[in-house]
Amino acid sequence: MSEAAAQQEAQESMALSAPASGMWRDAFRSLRRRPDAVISAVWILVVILMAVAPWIFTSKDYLACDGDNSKIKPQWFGGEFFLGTNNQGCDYFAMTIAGARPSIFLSFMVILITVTVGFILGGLAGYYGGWIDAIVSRVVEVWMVIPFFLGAVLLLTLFQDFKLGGGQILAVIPPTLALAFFGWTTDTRLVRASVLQAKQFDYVQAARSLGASDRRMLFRHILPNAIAPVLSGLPIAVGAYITTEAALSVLGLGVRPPATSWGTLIAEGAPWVQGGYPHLLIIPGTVLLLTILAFALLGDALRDALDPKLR
Amino acid sequence: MNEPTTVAAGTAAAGETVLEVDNLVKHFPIRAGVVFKKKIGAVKAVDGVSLSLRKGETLGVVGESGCGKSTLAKLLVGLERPTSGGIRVKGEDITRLGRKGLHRLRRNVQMVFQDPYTSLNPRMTVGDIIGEPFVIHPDVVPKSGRRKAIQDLLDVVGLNPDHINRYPHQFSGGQRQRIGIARALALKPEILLCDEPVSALDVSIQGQVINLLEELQDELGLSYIFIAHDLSVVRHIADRVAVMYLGSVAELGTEDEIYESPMHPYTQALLSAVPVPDPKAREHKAEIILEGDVPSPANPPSGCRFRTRCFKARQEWAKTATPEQKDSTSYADQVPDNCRDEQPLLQIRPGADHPNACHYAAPRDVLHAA
Amino acid sequence: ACGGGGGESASGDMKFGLGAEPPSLIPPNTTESEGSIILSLTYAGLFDYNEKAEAENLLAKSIETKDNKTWTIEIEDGHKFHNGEPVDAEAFKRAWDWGAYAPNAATGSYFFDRIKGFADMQGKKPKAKELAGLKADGQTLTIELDKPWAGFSTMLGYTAFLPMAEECVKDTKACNDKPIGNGPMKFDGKWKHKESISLVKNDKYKGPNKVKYDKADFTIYDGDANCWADFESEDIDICSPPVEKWEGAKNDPDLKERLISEPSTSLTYLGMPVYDKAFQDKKLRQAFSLAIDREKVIDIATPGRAVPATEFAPPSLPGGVEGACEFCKFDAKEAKKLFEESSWPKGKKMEIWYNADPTNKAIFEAVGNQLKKNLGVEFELVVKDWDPFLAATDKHKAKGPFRMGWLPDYPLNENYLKPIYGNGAANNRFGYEGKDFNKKLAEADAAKTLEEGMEIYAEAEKILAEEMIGIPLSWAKSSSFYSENIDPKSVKYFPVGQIQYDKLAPA
Amino acid sequence: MTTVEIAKKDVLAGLDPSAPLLRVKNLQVEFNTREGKAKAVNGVNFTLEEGQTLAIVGESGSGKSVTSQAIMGILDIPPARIADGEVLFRGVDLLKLKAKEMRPVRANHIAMVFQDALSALNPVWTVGFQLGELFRIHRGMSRSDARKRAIELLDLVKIPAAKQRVDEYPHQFSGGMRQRVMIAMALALDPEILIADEPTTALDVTVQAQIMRLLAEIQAERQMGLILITHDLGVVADVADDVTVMYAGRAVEQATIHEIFEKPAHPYTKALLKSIPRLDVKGQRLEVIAGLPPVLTNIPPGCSFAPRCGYAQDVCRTDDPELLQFTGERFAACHFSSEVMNDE
Amino acid sequence: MGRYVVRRLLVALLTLFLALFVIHYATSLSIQAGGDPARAFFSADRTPTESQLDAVRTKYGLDNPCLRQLGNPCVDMYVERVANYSTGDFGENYNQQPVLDDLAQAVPNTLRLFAFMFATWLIFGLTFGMIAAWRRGRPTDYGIRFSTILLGAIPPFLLIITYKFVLAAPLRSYFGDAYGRDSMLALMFKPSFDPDNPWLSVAIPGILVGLVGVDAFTRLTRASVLENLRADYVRTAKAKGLRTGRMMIVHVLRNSMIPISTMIGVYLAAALAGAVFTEGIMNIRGLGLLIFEASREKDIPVIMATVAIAAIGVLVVNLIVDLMYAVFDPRIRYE
Ligand SMILES: Nc1ncnc2c1ncn2[C@@H]1O[C@H](COP(=O)(O)OP(=O)(O)OP(=O)(O)O)[C@@H](O)[C@H]1O
Ligand SMILES: Nc1ncnc2c1ncn2[C@@H]1O[C@H](COP(=O)(O)OP(=O)(O)OP(=O)(O)O)[C@@H](O)[C@H]1O
Ligand SMILES: [Mg+2]
Ligand SMILES: [Mg+2]
Repeated sequence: MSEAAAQQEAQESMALSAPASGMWRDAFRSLRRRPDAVISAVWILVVILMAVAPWIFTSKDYLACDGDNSKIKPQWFGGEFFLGTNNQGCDYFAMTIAGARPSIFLSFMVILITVTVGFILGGLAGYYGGWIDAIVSRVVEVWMVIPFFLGAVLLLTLFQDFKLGGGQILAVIPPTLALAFFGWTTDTRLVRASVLQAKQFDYVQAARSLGASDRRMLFRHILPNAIAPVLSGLPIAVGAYITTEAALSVLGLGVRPPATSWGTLIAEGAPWVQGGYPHLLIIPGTVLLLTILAFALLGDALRDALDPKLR
Repeated sequence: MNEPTTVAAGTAAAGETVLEVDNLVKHFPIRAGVVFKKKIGAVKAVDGVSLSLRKGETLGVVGESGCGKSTLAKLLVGLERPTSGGIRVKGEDITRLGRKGLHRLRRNVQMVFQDPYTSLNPRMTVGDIIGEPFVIHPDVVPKSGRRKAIQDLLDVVGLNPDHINRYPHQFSGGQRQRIGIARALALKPEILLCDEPVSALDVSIQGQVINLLEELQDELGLSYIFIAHDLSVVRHIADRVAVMYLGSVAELGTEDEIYESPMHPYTQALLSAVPVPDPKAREHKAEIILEGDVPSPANPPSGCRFRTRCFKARQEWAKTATPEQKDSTSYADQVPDNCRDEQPLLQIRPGADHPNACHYAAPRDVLHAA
Repeated sequence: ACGGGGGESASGDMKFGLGAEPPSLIPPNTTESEGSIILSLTYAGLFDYNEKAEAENLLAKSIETKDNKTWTIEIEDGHKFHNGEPVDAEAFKRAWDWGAYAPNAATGSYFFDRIKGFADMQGKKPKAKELAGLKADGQTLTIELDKPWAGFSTMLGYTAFLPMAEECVKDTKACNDKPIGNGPMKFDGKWKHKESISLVKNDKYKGPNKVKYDKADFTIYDGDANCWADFESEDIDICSPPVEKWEGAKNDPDLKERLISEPSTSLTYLGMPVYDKAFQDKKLRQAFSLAIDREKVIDIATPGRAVPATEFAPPSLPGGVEGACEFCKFDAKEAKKLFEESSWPKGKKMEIWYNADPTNKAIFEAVGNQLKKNLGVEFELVVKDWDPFLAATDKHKAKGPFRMGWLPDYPLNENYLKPIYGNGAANNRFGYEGKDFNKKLAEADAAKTLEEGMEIYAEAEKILAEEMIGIPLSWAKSSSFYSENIDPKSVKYFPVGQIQYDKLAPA
Repeated sequence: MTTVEIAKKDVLAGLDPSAPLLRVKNLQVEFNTREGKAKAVNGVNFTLEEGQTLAIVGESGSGKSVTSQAIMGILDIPPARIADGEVLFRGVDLLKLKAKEMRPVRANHIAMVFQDALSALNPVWTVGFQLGELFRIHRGMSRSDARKRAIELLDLVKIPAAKQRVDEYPHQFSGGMRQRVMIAMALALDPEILIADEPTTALDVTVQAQIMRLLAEIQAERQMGLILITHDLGVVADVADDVTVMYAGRAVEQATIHEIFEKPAHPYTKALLKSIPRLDVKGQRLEVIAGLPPVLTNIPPGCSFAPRCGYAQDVCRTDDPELLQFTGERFAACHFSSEVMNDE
Repeated sequence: MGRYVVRRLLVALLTLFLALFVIHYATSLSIQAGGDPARAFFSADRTPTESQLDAVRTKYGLDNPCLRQLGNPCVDMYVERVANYSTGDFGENYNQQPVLDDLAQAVPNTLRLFAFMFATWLIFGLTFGMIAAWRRGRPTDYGIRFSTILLGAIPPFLLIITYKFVLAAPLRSYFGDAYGRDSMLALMFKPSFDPDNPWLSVAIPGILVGLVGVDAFTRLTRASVLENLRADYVRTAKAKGLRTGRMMIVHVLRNSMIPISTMIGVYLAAALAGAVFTEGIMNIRGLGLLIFEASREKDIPVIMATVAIAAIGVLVVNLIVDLMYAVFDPRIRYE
């Protein structure tokens, strides 16, 4: 290489050495600059912390309930019961904190399952086409005509007997499975479409012309394309699944007692609004609303950040 | 009419034949149906192409959009399987190769893609991109030597070897195309297929890539098939040129033959249509303006594929047509019968030493016409 | 004023709510309260229960028996079905035959199982189509039982024993959609399934319990308390508030005047799985019972809708003795003592089973919390849907105390003892085999008169109170508010906990 | 064929017939981007007269399209902002017009043909609708009259069977025909100025020749001023009268077509000419312009081309040369124009 | 086109059969694993005799031995059911009413509810979405975006519960006093469904649930309109000197409808989800409540028929949506 060329090359890269970062760093940087995203992220962290380590927030056991303390209104900092108690006399602050775990666990688990299934089935169907695609597409179609929530309700009522245990996590597994059972189609379709699109990209053709194996093609070149669209939809999905669990709880199909979730708290608290104890609805309702809002805002911000056209 | 002679014409480059294409056909089925997809037709993307490539030679392939250039390239690197016909790389027929064989083939035949923006995975570093061939063919370079090999390749294509960890978006179009070339060179192929490697680049950058390709050919003795729709670029780089029209070769000859004495009316029209960056050329260039567009390869015209747009055919027809015929015949039918019924073969015809596929071939210097 | 406001016949129209769609309105096939409400208005049976839960003659002129085995009933003449058919002995016989005939799968068929010939009508291909023990002759109905039983006549006020018109038996489907009753009201058009039932006064009705209003519209809800919003907007005339609204409604100066609240005979209790070794210690069961503050549980879970149960059979029913269960009072100290003496392993978690229902959840959560607080037992609630719950308890699969309830089939203390705790009784889901208890029951069954029997049954209850196989929790209390359209004096309750709709009068 | 009369309204007051048809003075356009202000157009000057074909050439990103859009007043503001300059149409500064006044200027006086005809035509409306829309909006014609005019226009741009094709959708046309439709649309209201932004880049050479001939014919016939934006020097050489060369948002050279090709006065023009392979000359080694154009958000002081320029001296890195007239009608923005011209 | 529709319908039929089989298998499995619902016919805590249980089983077709074999797909039952469906016989529910009657009652109610939901989505979603896209990056955009997100974050059942228990009765009383109890406004705020005024009494719940969905619809419209605002043909329209209003409506809206209409099928499924608790809470006798109650009671004939109807609904809507593309987008032709 001639010296002139080297010099020129050095110049060129000087001009180009703009931000030396990948798509993620870029996205992250643009997220950091949005106050709504930052606030949302902080709240989500708090909620995740509630789910993982509730004892940080309160030392009280949400299951230690004394009928003598029934229906105390929030005492704030003035009494033993910060957010009051419910009619069983359970500390409502502790319950609200405890409700985070099933709600968060459920939505995260459902997403984990649906996304995994989506990537596997959507990836295989899109990449190989042929009969795999035919089968997957047909099954997706069949699943799509059974309305998601209706399907979950049906499954949960039909298989109510299926119970793993009463813990905050075990209790939420049946609704998790039911939602996942009907929720995987969206991700599968999304991934399949992304894969079909990615197959046409020149760099995928280039890898193929190098003789790359199917696995390499899929995992290095094709599936990463599906990550962005799937990922940017996730925060909204988290919110949606939390709501769905809550809706199932309204129907008595959510987590089972003694475990409690925000959905359960809302379902049980709602009728008390007019009964003179609105805090029983307002507190879990607000926490749920804030969380969904945070996820939705973060999702919006993330989508903007991942979309180069909107930068 | 003359005896058909063999196709392997051309005098420019010497050396052994490294690639031979024999009557290559690729039809893409057109399917329709909701439950069961039925084949209802075929896009005749490549329809009987025969070519050969010698060691160290550059074969240019030109033609309008959709005439099957890219399909031909994909067939040659094994990205598509031919419908029929043979491709021999150094005497070995690759159309019947299995997985293993294809894997081996990749080492010998590599490809440079058209668009440097889309042909590099944006999520991989330059090192990963250029090193990928080594991962796929682990026996080429031992693991320990890979970094060095990648840096050598970067050096060869004129990029800074220290930029191994950068991402494609940090490079300009020309630099990206160099990365693409480096990747193609990694396996030390003898044949490089370049599918419009400079079309997406600005004129001022085109030169860099063309020069690089020429240098590499001199240094490494590569053979190129260089696909382009820009006839100027092809003239610049190619030793021989194949002019394609609707899936088949209309004319094949050395660069001189094609540009200085084109035989096929299509070649002539093509050449005359290329604007020459010289205002003085305005006066002495022959103007042949074709009517209409290239027909669909799914439903190509009978006989000579070019007949629907051919000025020559119309001239020939006019010689014999009566005035009433002239009035009553539609434009598309104003062609001699043999053009309509008989597909002209690619063969050497009177008037030139290189093969063409026209019943009424006649030389005409369109570039220097007075 | 009238709730509907817009109706043209302003006075005398009633708007009621039904908590659920009745599964059926064919008398022998109707065993739940919603259907019974409609049947109580559209049909008239042999007997009716008065406020003391005693059977009073309605269509029956007389009932006689010599041996408590063969009963002869004279039916009043001149009553007609809505379609004009006479209400004779045959009308009762055909209804009961229909109910007892197994292929008809009537849910009330068990009511007839003491009548001779019942067994022959069971199975897939029953040997007989009619009850051998039934004989109809004009207005005289003769019933022969398998075994003598003094309490038989007390059952006869129940819905299952209503008569059916011939037309109804011939086409039960049509009769279900538009029942052909013989009661004070009749259907106005067809039953609008899952929507509403409209009844109009049957002017030809000759019985004593004529209704004082012209029309009754029943809106069918999905859930007991779902009528409350409509009650508040004055679209419904009678409704029980949901738990959450109880406190507010009770203290509402406007509403509290219009409350009727009376305990009923519907028992909620906690069954102890004595088939399980862990629960075979009597002291443990007694400790459990003593540790439950029933008042508190009711305050939390069912305020205004229950009273503590301190006996096995309701004192309001014949034979019932108030406070018969001495371990049913709340005594945390004594409970703790007994518990410590018992065999319960320290730290063992106890399951409490109940069938899915928001009220049940509240009750048993409160019960569990009491046990936890007073005895330190860790508990876990196990909730099942109705049929899996029943299936599990039927088969002794419940791994802990479970929720049970009981509605009497006939007003007699025996009905709370033998069918539940008796040896081999169908509802004995506890694995309880009480020798003394069963001996007492047998003794009582053989008593000459009902009164005599009742006392011996009460002795058997004493044995139960010691064993604590079931832990009585509460008697349901029916509490409803009614609108200004209803005359307060006319609002009365059946002892079984149902408004006496036929007695209501417009204000 | 029936011709529907169109009464051309004088849509713009204050026009001075003696002033040049179009004069762009020191046009500057900025974009707000994440990295800061991008000076996409940084001082563009040129004049266009009736019947003149002015070619604007320059590499990708040099600001050709932004210039043309600024003239048309169709830039998205924000993110764009016209920082300075005048666009004088017969003496009226279009940049000072209100949106309402500017609207009728488009299509009536100045019309535009875009590069990619497929995306420039709305896929969901028929070609006839989109052509007729102009007459209906600007001339208040009825639907059927407008359709008749649309057919005439399709005939004008030599689309066969115009009567049938007027009711077809853009996707049913081939690339060349779509571009003809675009041209027809631009010509519809008989504008004085036609701006063609890379009208043939997406087309094959044979089709390009058809389109270029059509444009040339129509322009000659109507004596329009034509601004032809392209990066293909071949096309320029074929049709243009004058050429403006743009580099990094600036016009760096302006001359007649012959002068530019014979004796370029700016090193960038010169290098550009040398870097293109030629069809009529057998290949020699191509010259290469080293380096890259500057990043528009961060234009270094001095001449933007200096880092890539063989003639660059210290002065080039400090002083930005202005576009100066030095011989006759020739303008160049280079400190060393004469050296460049005289060098071989 | 006609042939396309016929072929699509055939595929839809196949999909329907498969979907029904999935449900059939799920219900069979649940019986095989958890016991049949015969026991639940006997209310109160009273154990029926085996004979009584058998009688019920026979009556409701639960006596098929395959329902005792875990994992057996009970194909014969499925085939029989589907064969009956093809003759229009949907069987009887566990109250011995024709399932067809249930459906005849439920479908119109649900459709009424949907009508309000969809109207709310369309009216608010399209308007907000277009305004937000047009005013992109300005306060109006952020305002719309934030308020719709906020609205979307409210769990719909929360809205319905609050409405029914807190707002409805006072509003009804208020309007009843003002305009009479049978005035339109007063009837509209009836706390639960009124079969005599089916349209009025589903209006408010429909709008409320619809409002929650406005979020996604606005987002979609905004994205779609934005995409089109960037399109080259909008630039062409500007260059043609079109007014903004005409440009938005003629050149942006129709193009934006293409992706929007794609989502309608998806929204329908979401709407059905909303129907379950809306109908449950508001006592609306629609498909949602029907399937919820039926699954509680393991009322298989009803479950199957309801799913079949819902599935047919989804399939038909998807077909209509596909055909609608062709209306919005002439590039699409179905042969
Ligand atoms: N996978 C495919 N399936 C169906 N048709 C195809 C496929 N690939 C290419 N074709 C068709 O084959 C014809 C030739 O395509 P090809 O890409 O080879 O043309 P090309 O000469 O490279 O054109 P361009 O200059 O536009 O790149 C075109 O009509 C194209 O539509
Ligand atoms: N909306 C925008 N926001 C930010 N920068 C823009 C925008 N539009 C154009 N630019 C920048 O303005 C500069 C000039 O763009 P322009 O489109 O005029 O180039 P051009 O000369 O037409 O190039 P090409 O030959 O590629 O069409 C480019 O650097 C471009 O990135
Ligand atoms: Mg190609
Ligand atoms: Mg441009």
